[in-house]
Amino acid sequence: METMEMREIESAIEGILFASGEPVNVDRICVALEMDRPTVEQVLQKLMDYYAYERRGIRLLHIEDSWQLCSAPDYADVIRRAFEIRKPAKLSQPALEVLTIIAYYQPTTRAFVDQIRGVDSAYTMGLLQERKLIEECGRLQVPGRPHLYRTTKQFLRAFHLTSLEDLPEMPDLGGEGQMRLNENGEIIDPVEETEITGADTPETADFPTEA
Amino acid sequence: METMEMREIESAIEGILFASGEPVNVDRICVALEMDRPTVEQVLQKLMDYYAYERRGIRLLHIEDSWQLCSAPDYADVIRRAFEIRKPAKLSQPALEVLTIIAYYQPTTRAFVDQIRGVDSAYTMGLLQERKLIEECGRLQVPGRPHLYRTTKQFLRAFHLTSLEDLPEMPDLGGEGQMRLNENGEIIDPVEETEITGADTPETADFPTEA
Amino acid sequence: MENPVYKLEKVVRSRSEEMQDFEGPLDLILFLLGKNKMEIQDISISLICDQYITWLEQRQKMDLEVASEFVTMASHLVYIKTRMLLSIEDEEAQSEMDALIQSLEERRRNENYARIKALTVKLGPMGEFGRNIITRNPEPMERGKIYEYSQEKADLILAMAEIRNRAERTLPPPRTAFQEIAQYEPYPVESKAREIIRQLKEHGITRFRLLFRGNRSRSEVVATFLAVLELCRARVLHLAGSETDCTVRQDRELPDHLTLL
Repeated sequence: METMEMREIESAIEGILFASGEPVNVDRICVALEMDRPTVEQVLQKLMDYYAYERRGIRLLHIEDSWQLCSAPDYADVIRRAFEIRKPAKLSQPALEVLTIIAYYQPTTRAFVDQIRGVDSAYTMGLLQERKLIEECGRLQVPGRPHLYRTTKQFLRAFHLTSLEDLPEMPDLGGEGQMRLNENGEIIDPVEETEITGADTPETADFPTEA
Repeated sequence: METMEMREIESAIEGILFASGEPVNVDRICVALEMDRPTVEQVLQKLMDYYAYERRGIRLLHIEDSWQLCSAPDYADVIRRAFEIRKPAKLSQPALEVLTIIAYYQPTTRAFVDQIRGVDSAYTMGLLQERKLIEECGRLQVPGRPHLYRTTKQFLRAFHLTSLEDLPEMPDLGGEGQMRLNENGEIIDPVEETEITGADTPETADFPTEA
Repeated sequence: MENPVYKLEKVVRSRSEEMQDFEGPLDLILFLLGKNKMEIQDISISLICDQYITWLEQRQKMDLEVASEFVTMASHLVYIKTRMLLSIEDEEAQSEMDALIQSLEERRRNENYARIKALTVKLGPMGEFGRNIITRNPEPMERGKIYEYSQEKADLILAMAEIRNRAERTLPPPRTAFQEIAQYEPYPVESKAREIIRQLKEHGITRFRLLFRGNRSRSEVVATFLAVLELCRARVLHLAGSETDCTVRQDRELPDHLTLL
């Protein structure tokens, strides 16, 4: 009986997710099923694993507090062929750079992005906003009150992240002159690090120039 | 090996059906998969049976030459409930005031609410009724037979109360000084507030904006 | 006194000129600035020198080349700072300092940019996921008819407080609001009463009107009038005659404690 009920719950949740199309907040599912959040989240996780493990044509995404069904990337080509749609354009290197800076330093300003990149990023930021990968989120309380930017839920979905915490770790360039922040935003004392890691010369980052 | 391929085809078709919100013509699927129609239809039929037999949250409908995924009717109630709910909202100040008066003096009339608030509360009370936070509960046996109102279970839930006894104690309200209606619908034990009946400006009833 | 000459070119080294451990003094300064959470503008030479020595001791190896580079740089910084302190107009020192700050900031920025570029190499492929998934539109359905409210219990009390506040604003102000104003006696009634008694003792019966002669303020007139009333009430004074011609005489002695209204 227990498993039977569990499967029913799973199917009901599948129905809700399918009907919505859009991301569904977990609380909404809890209220509809009159169930507590841990249980609902457990079922969602189970459903997610099922789609992936059975290699079904749909997948379940977990984005912050929301869950959303999407088509399985494995069948992207076939699906596109069926509807004669093109693969969305790949992000250019400048777009990727701007997006990375905003992802890691958000909320942040265009001036900050410009400063790190050494070039004007206005156009690229406009494009990223159009693609709904970044969005404005208030203004900085300094003269001129510049806009602040952050990444969106669409960004998390596009990069298959559940939250910003899933972003890859900031690489350690091995340089001893480098300052690093811990999770409290404090600078990590690099002295201890140098003793462990030894004195490697920082690699000169040579990356392909922008296309 | 045959079954493996079969499952892949099934998943690919599932992906195609999912990605399209509308009915998909079987020919479209044939073209995308480069497969003949009988085979594709066989897979579609198998998929349809699977959803129904396993009582999943989605169903496959077959309409002439087209096939369409939809949410399972078995879970229609739950699904509807999930989307009828709006995000937790906050009540406006007028709504809170009316609700407070009704909560503490229930059952009571609109005239009483108007009198205490000093403004016309008809619109706000209408909305509170619509949102199921208050409800009618009979009529007062006086000329005009005005409706009596009380709070609902939804009200208790909105304020995280288990019963009306849980209402927070109102300063200067307990016992003697409390306003009540006599059988004529007039206020007895009038405290100072009741002396002002200067209902001047009818409030502009702005109802809460959604979070 | 001969001015020592240091060229900035010697201090600001590019990355290609590799040194042991640090790629030149700028890396070292950046490291020490980071350690001290300092801004480049606020370089404290002594603090940095101390930490530099400590650092060298920790490494247990003296690299004379690095050490001398550092000393050169540090002394040059001291020199620039001294010149700037002695004369604000020293444009040369200012521009040298600016150049140093700029190169330090550039170094720091380059490091950040290199890190970002390294991250794009990781993030780029991750973005492939988004290019290969398709989400669907919602099924047609009615939405948003049920409102889920979430309120605090205290909201009820606050709402009632607001109703009461509003009610109070429209009421005539309570008596208590006037207490301060009404009870304020610039001219105490009691002292006026004693004054009237004294006056009667000295001059005998007088006219009521005459009691007000010499009263200088409205408050004194009021005090006089109230004093007469109070004294009548206490049967100390007796008023006789008509409205226009009223006489005042003392009937009894002033009691020890005259209670006023």
